[in-house]
Amino acid sequence: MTTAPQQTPVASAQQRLSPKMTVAHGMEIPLEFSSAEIEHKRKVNLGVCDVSCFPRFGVKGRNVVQWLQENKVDIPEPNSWVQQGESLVLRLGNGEFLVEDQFEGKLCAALDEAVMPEAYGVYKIRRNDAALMLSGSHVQELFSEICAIDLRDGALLPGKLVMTQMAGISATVLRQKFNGEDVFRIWCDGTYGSYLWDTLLEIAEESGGGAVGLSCYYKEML
Amino acid sequence: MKLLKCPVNGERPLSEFVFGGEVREMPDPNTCSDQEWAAYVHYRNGAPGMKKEWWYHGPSGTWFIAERDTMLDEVARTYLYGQEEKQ
Amino acid sequence: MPLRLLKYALSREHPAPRFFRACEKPKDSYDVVIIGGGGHGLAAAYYLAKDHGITNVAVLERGYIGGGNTGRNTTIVRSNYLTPEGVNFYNASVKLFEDLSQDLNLNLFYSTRGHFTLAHTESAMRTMRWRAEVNKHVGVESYVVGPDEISKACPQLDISCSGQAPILGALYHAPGSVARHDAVAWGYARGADQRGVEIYQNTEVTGIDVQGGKVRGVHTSRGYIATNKVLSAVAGFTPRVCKMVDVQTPIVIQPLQACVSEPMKPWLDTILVSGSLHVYVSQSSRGELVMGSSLDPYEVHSTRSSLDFVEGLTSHILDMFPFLSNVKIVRQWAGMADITPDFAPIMGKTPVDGFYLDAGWGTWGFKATPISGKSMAETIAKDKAPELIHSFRLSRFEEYELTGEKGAASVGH
Amino acid sequence: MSMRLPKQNGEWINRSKPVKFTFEGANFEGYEGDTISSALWAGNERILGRSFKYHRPRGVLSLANHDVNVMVTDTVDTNMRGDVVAVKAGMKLTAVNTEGGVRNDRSRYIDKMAKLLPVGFYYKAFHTPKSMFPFWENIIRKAAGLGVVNFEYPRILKRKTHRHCDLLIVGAGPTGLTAAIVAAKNGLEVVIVDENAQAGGSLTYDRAGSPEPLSQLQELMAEVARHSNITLMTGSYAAGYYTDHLVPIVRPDGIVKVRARAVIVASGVFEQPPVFRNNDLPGVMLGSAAQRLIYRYAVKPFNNGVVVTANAHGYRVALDLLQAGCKVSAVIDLRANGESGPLAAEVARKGVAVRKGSCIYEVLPQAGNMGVRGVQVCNYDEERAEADASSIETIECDGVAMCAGWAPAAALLYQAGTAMRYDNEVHQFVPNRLPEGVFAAGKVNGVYKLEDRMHDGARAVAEAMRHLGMDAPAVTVAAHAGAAPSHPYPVVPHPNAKNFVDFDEDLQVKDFINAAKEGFDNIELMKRFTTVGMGPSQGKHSNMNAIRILARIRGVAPEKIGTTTARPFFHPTPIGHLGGRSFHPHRVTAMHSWHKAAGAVLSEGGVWVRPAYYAKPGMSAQDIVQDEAMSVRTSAGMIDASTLGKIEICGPDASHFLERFYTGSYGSQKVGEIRFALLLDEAGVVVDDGVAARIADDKFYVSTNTANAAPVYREMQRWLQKWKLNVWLINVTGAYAAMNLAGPNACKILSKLTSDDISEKAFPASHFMEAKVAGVTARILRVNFVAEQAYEIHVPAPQARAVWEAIMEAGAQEGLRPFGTDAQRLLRLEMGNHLVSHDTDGLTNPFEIGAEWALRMGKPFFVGQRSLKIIAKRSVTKRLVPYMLDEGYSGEMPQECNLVINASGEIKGRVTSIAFSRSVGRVIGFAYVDPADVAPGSRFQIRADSGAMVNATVVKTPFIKSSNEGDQA
Repeated sequence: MTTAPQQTPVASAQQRLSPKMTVAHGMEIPLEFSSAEIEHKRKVNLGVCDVSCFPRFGVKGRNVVQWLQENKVDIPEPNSWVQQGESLVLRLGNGEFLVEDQFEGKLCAALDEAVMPEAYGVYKIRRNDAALMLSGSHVQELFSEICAIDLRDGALLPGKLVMTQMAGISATVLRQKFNGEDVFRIWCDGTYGSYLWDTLLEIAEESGGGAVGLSCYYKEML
Repeated sequence: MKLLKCPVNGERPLSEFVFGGEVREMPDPNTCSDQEWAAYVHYRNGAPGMKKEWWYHGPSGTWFIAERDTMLDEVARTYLYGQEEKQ
Repeated sequence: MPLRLLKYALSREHPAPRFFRACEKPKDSYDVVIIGGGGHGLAAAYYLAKDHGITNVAVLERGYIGGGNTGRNTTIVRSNYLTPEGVNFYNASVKLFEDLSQDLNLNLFYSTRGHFTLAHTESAMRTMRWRAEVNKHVGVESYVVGPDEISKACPQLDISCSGQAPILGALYHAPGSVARHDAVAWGYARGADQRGVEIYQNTEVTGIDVQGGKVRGVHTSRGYIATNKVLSAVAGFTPRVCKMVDVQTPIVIQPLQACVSEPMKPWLDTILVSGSLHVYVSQSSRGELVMGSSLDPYEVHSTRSSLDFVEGLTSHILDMFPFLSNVKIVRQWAGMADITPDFAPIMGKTPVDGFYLDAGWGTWGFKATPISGKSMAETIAKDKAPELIHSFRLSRFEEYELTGEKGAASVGH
Repeated sequence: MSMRLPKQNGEWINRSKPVKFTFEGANFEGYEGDTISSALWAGNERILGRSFKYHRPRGVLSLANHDVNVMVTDTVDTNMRGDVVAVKAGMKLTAVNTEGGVRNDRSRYIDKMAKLLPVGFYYKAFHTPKSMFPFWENIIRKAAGLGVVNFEYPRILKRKTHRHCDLLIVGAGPTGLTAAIVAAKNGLEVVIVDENAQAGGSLTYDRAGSPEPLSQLQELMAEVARHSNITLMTGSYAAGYYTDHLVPIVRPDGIVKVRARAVIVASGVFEQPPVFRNNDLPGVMLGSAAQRLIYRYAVKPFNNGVVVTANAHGYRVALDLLQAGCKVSAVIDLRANGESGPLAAEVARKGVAVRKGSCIYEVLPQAGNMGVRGVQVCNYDEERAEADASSIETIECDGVAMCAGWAPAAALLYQAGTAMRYDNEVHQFVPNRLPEGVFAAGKVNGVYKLEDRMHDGARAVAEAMRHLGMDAPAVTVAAHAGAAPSHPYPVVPHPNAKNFVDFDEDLQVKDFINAAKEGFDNIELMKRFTTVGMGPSQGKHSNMNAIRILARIRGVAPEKIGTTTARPFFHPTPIGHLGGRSFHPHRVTAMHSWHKAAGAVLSEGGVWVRPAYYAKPGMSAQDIVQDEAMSVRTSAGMIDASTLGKIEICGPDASHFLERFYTGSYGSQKVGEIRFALLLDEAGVVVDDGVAARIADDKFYVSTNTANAAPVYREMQRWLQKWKLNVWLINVTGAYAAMNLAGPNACKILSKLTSDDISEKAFPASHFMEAKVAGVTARILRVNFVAEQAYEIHVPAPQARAVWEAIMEAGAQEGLRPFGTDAQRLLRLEMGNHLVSHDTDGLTNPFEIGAEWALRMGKPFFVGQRSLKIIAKRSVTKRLVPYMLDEGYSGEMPQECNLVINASGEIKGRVTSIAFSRSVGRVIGFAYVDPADVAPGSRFQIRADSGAMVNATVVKTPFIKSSNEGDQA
C-alpha cells in the first residue's frame, strides 16, 4: 500500500533545480527554489510557479450546466471564468467545465462526491494539468515569444480565458488578480508540463526571472 | 500567417488549426454502385471556388465549417457543423 | 574558354537566332493541342515531332513558357523511388536527362552530385532500406549508408542535428542530380519550334469542346481551335482543365514553397533531403543554397509565400548547419502542386476520347520532364499508353489499385 | 587625405568615439555611427569591392542597402554589406570574391573577355563534349558565389516575438512620421519602422543646401515623442508582407512579427542609375548616396564632381555638394528644356555650368578602372535616346552624382496583392488597386512635394481609420504638378558597352537587346535568361531600367511590360533570424525521471520521449534487449505504456458509436470485457488498432497506438458530429499513465499490491477490472500483446510513479525488471502480433494482414466497410505471414525491408519484422509474400543486403509455446 504523495507533472523538469519540496493537497510540489530574496527578484521580473497541486474537477455532458447549477456552481459564459469563493470555475468553450480549488477551496471535493444521475448524461473528466502561475514585468515579453495571439490587458479581458498554443502546445490562459497583482494562469496537459516548464524558464531567465516556489505566492497558507 | 475565425474561440493564426478537407456528401453505401463509392472515396472537387471545409481548432478541440474561397484564400464565414442557420 | 563562344566576340550582330518564334495567330486546326507550355508540355511537343513526326501541334501557354512549376521547383533529378514501376519510370527519365544537353544542344547544367535522403528515426531507416532494395532490384544505384559516409560526403553537416534529431543513416542515390530548370523548358521549346511546333504564350484555354465523348476542339483567348487530341499538362491547374471535360480526378492543389540564399562559394557538393526535418537543400552553380520544404497543409490556388514555411525551414536548416546563422535568405516563392492520394502522377488516356492527361505531379514533376514528354507523345501518337506508365493510369483509383509510393510517406523532392 | 567633413548638423556619427579597423590590410579610422563604406570613403578608399561577373572595381552606389558589390568579410562573418553594416573597432575586413585582394584581383582579366561571355553564355557552351562538362562546371562553380562561409560560425539564437497593433507604418520619413502622429492623435496604437539607423527618411539627407529639412525633422520627432501610443523602431526593416497583415520586422536582435489591423506603406523610392558607359566606376554614385555621405556621415563624396540629372533632384544634389565644399564642374541635364524655377536659379547663381539636352557619353576611367578622371559629355536626343558623339567634350572630375529618377520601394505592396500602374505624370509605377487594409503614401505613391507627402500620410491614415470602422474626414492631396521626378528613358547607348543596368549581375544594355533577339522578350523570361534582378539586391536598382529597355525594344509602354513578381524578402534576411529560437515540444510520462535514473536510453515515438531500453554497463544494446525480453518470458517485466492513446467514449450511444467507428462488434460486449478495435479509413486502409474495454454500460475505455492518439480522437470527434449520436468523448491520454506488467510472475507480483482476485480464473485475458493497486484506484486491462500473462495497469498520472515504484519493489524478489520499446517490439513479435505502420503501410487493407477475423462485415456500417466490399472482389496480391529462418541459421541476417524474391527473380513482398528470439531459439518475423505461399510450411526466399538469398518458412503464431490457446483469431 503506497502512501506516497502525488507527483506534479512538472517533476522531472524541476528535479535538476533541487527545489525544497512540500506537500500540498496531497501533491509534492516545490516550496522554494532559492532564497526568498532571490525568488522575490525573479517574481518581480518574471516568476514561474508550479501550482499543479490545486485540486481540479472537469466535467462535460448533455446537461452539464443544469447539473452544475444544482450543485451550486456559478456558470460563466463560454470561454470565461468566475471566481466562486476560493475556487475558479472555467468554462472551456461551450460545454466543458474545469473547476479548480485555490488553497482554501472545497468545491472540487464536493463535486467529486456529488451524485451524477445517469439521466443527466454528465461525465467527469480525469485531468492531469500542469498548472502554472506567472507574474512580473516581463510576462508579456515572454508571451510575445511563445504565443501568436495578443494576451495584453486590452485583449485578454478580465473574466475571459483563452485556449491557444504556447510554445507549440495547447494551453489555457487567463489573467487573475492575486494579492492585488496581476498573475497569469496557464494550464496544459501534464505530459507536456516538463517541456513547457523548461521552455518558460529558458526565456524567463534571460530577463532576470525564473522558477519560484509555492511560498512565493502563498506564504501565509503554508 | 493567415488568420481563421473559430466560431467558438475567435480569430486565431492558422497554426492553431488542422485542415480537414472539403465537406463531402457520402453516398448511401447500401445503394450506391462500386464506382460511385470509389469516386466518393478517391475523387475530389479540385477546381478552385467557394468551398465548405472542415477545420479543427486544436487547443480547444473544436471542429467547425469554414466557407472559403480557395482561389483567394479568403474565408466568407465559419460556423459549427449543423449550425449553419444560426450564424 | 570554349571556341563556341568565340563567334560572339567576333560578330558585330548578336549571332544567335530566336529560341522560338513569336506566334500570334493560331491556325484553325491542329492535329494535337497541348495545354501548358511548361517542361512537360513542351517535351511532349518535342517528342511528338521528333519521335512520331507529328508536327502540326500547338502548345498553348497561359503565361510565359516555363513559368509554372518548371521554373519554381528546386531542380532535383533522381529515381530512388519505392515501387519498381516508379523506379523504372524515373530511371528512364534520368537516362534521358543525362544526354539531354547534347540532344537539345543547350547546356542544361545537368550536374550529378549524389543525393542523400537522411533518416533520423528507425522507421525512416527501414524505408530507406526498402527503397534501396527496390532500386537495386531494378538496377539503380542506391544504398543505405551510415553517418560516417554522410559525413565524408558533407563534412559540414551536424550529424546530431543540434541534438534535435540525430541522423542514423541515409539512402544514398548516386545518380541524384540538379539541372537548370528554365533551360529545360527553353531547350524543349526550341527543339519543338525547330520541328514546326507552334508555341503560343499568353494564350489561355477557356473551354474544351467535347461532343459525343470525343474532343473536337478548344476555346482559347485567341479564338477557337479545332483538334481531336488535347493534352493537359498544367500542373496546378489540372482540376480546372479537367472540369472543362467533366473528368473527375483525385487531384487537389496545395502550394509548395521554396527559397534561396545569397550566393556563396561552393561548399555543399551533394543534394541533401531530410524527411523528418522537411528539408531539401542543394547548392546551385550560382552558389545559392536552394531549399524547400513540405507542402502547405491545405488547398490554395495561389502562389503566395508564407512566413511559417521559411521560419520552419530555416530552423531545421540550422539544426543541420548551425554555421549558417548569418547567411541570408534572398527570396522565397511558391508553386501550386497537383496532389494525388498515392503520391504518384496520373498519366495517359481518360474517359473522354482524345483527352490525355499528364498530371498529378505533386512535388516531383521536374525530374520526370523528359520521360513524361516521351511517354505522353507516344500515348497521343498511338492512342495507347506505353507499359511504362500503365500503373499511373487515371482508372487506378476506381480500381483500388493505387501505386505503392504511398507506402513511404516521406518528403519526395 | 581624409574626405571627412567638419561637423554636419544632424550627422549620425559620434566624433567622440573613433573606431580603428583595417580593410585589405590597411589601417582606417572611422567613428561610431559610420558604416563600413562611409568610414572607408572618409579614409579616401574608393575600391570597396569587385563586381560579381567581371570583377570590376566598385565603390559607393546607393549607400541604401543595395551596394551588393561592396560585400566584405571580417573572417567570422561573410557577405557583410559595407553600405549598411556599422563599422566596429578592431574589424579586420577584406572584400569577398577576389583573388589576391580587391586592388590586385587576379580575376579582373574576365572584364577583358566580356565579349566572349554574351548573355546566357553558359547555356551555349561547355556541354560538348559531354565528358568535359564536369571540368567546366567546376570552374564555373568556383567563380560563382560571393563570400566564403565560415563553418565555425556559431548558431546564434535570435528572439522572434509577436506584436499586435492597430496600424503599422513602414518607413519613417516625413510621410510615415506624419501618418504616425495623425494616427496617434486619433487614438490608434501605431508601430512605425524604418530600416535606417535613424528616422527621418529624405529629411536626413536631401536638403538642397538648406537647414530647413533638419528643423522640420526635429519638429516631427518631438511630436512623435509626445505620443506614448507610437512605437518607433529604427534599424528595423519590414522584410515582407504576409496574409492578414502579418509583417516580420527584422531587427539586429531578432524578428518582431507585427500583426496589424491596417498597414501604411510609406517606404519611399530607390534612386535609379542612369545608364551610360562606365557608370559603375568608383566615384560614380547616385545623387542620394552623395547626400547620405555628406549629411549622415560627414564625408565628402568627391572633390570635383559633375551631376548628371534628369530631374529637380539633381539640382538639389548640386547644392548639397556645394554646401559640403565640393566643386561642381557641371550639371548635365538629359532634358532638352532642363530645369527651371528657384533650384535652377540657385545653382546658376552659385556659378555652376548647366548643360541641357546633354548626357554623359562615357566616364573616363583612371588606370585599372580604379576611379574617375573625367567625363565625356555630348548632346543627347531625349526622344530617340541617342547621344551625338560628334559633340563630345571632356570635363575633368573625380566623381559623378547620378539623378535620373526613382523606382518605388513597393515590394510589400506587391506582396500584399497591389495592382500597380505606370503613371506618365511621374514616370513611375504607382499603386492602382490596393488590397483591403493596405495603404500607400508618399513617394511610393507617386507623391513628391514635401507638403504633399505629409498630406498623403494624413490621407492614408484617414483611409485606414475608415477601414477600421472609425470616422475620419476625407483628406485630399494635390496631384503632381510640373516635371516628372523620373526620366522615361535615361539610357545612353555606347558601341563599347559597359553601360551597366544591373550592378549585381554586371548586365549591360546589349545583354537585354540580345536576350530579346533570342526570344526572351517577356519580362519574366528576360529576367530568367539575363538574371536581371536575381542578385542579392533583387533588382532594386535594375528592374525599372530593365523594364524601360524592354519596353523600348518592343515599342510598347512600360505598363504593357509589367513588372516581375516581388517576393519576400525586402532585404536578404539571415537564416538565424528566421529560424530563431525554435520549439521542439515533446511529452514525457509520469515515470520519466525514474526511467532516467534507471539508465534508460530514450527514443522518440511521435511526440513522446520514452525508454528504448535500460542501459547496463558493458553490455550491448542487442544483448540488453534480449535480456529484457527474456525476463518477461521467464519471470516478469514491466514497460511504461503511458504513451498509448486513451479515449473514453461516454453516453447512451457509446457502443453504437464504436460499432460505426471500428470494424468489430461492441453492442454485445459485456461490462468488463475487452475487444479488439481495428480502425480503417474510408478507402479500407488499416490506420490504427487498439482495444476497447467496456467499463460501464454507457462508457468504453479505448486505446490507440502511441502516434495515433490525437488523430484518432480528432476523427472520432468529426464522425460524432456527422452521426449526431448522444456520445461524449474524453481524451485521457495524458491524464492516465499506464504500465504493462507481463510475464509468468506478473499475477503473483501484482497480487501483493491488491486485495482483489486477479488470478487467471477470476480475471481472464481480454477482461477489464477496476481495482486498487498499491492503494490507488487502477483500471487493469488483460491484454496479451507482449505475453500471455500481462496486466496493463492504468492509473491517474500524478499517482503513477508511486504505483510503478511499488510494483517494481513488490517484484524485486521475482527479478522484475523494466523493459523498453525495443524489447516490446520483440515480445509482441514472439506473440505473433503485428504492429500497424510497422508491419503495414499506407495502403495495407485488412485482408492482406489476415485480419478478416476482426471484421464484422454484417454490421450495417463501419468506416471503410463499403470499400472492403469492393476490395474483397479483387484478388489479394500479397499477404503478411509469420515466418522463421531455418534452425541454426548463421548466415547474413536479413533486415527489415529486405525483399521477398520468387524463383523467377520477381519481387513478391518484403520483410516487415525480423528478430532473433532467444525464447524461440530462431530468427522470426513477419513478411509479405505471394498469396500462394501462405500455408504454414511454405518456403520463400528473402534477399539480404549483400544479395544473398535466405530461406524462410511460413509458420503459425504465436511463435512461443502457448499454454492454453492458439492464435489470436
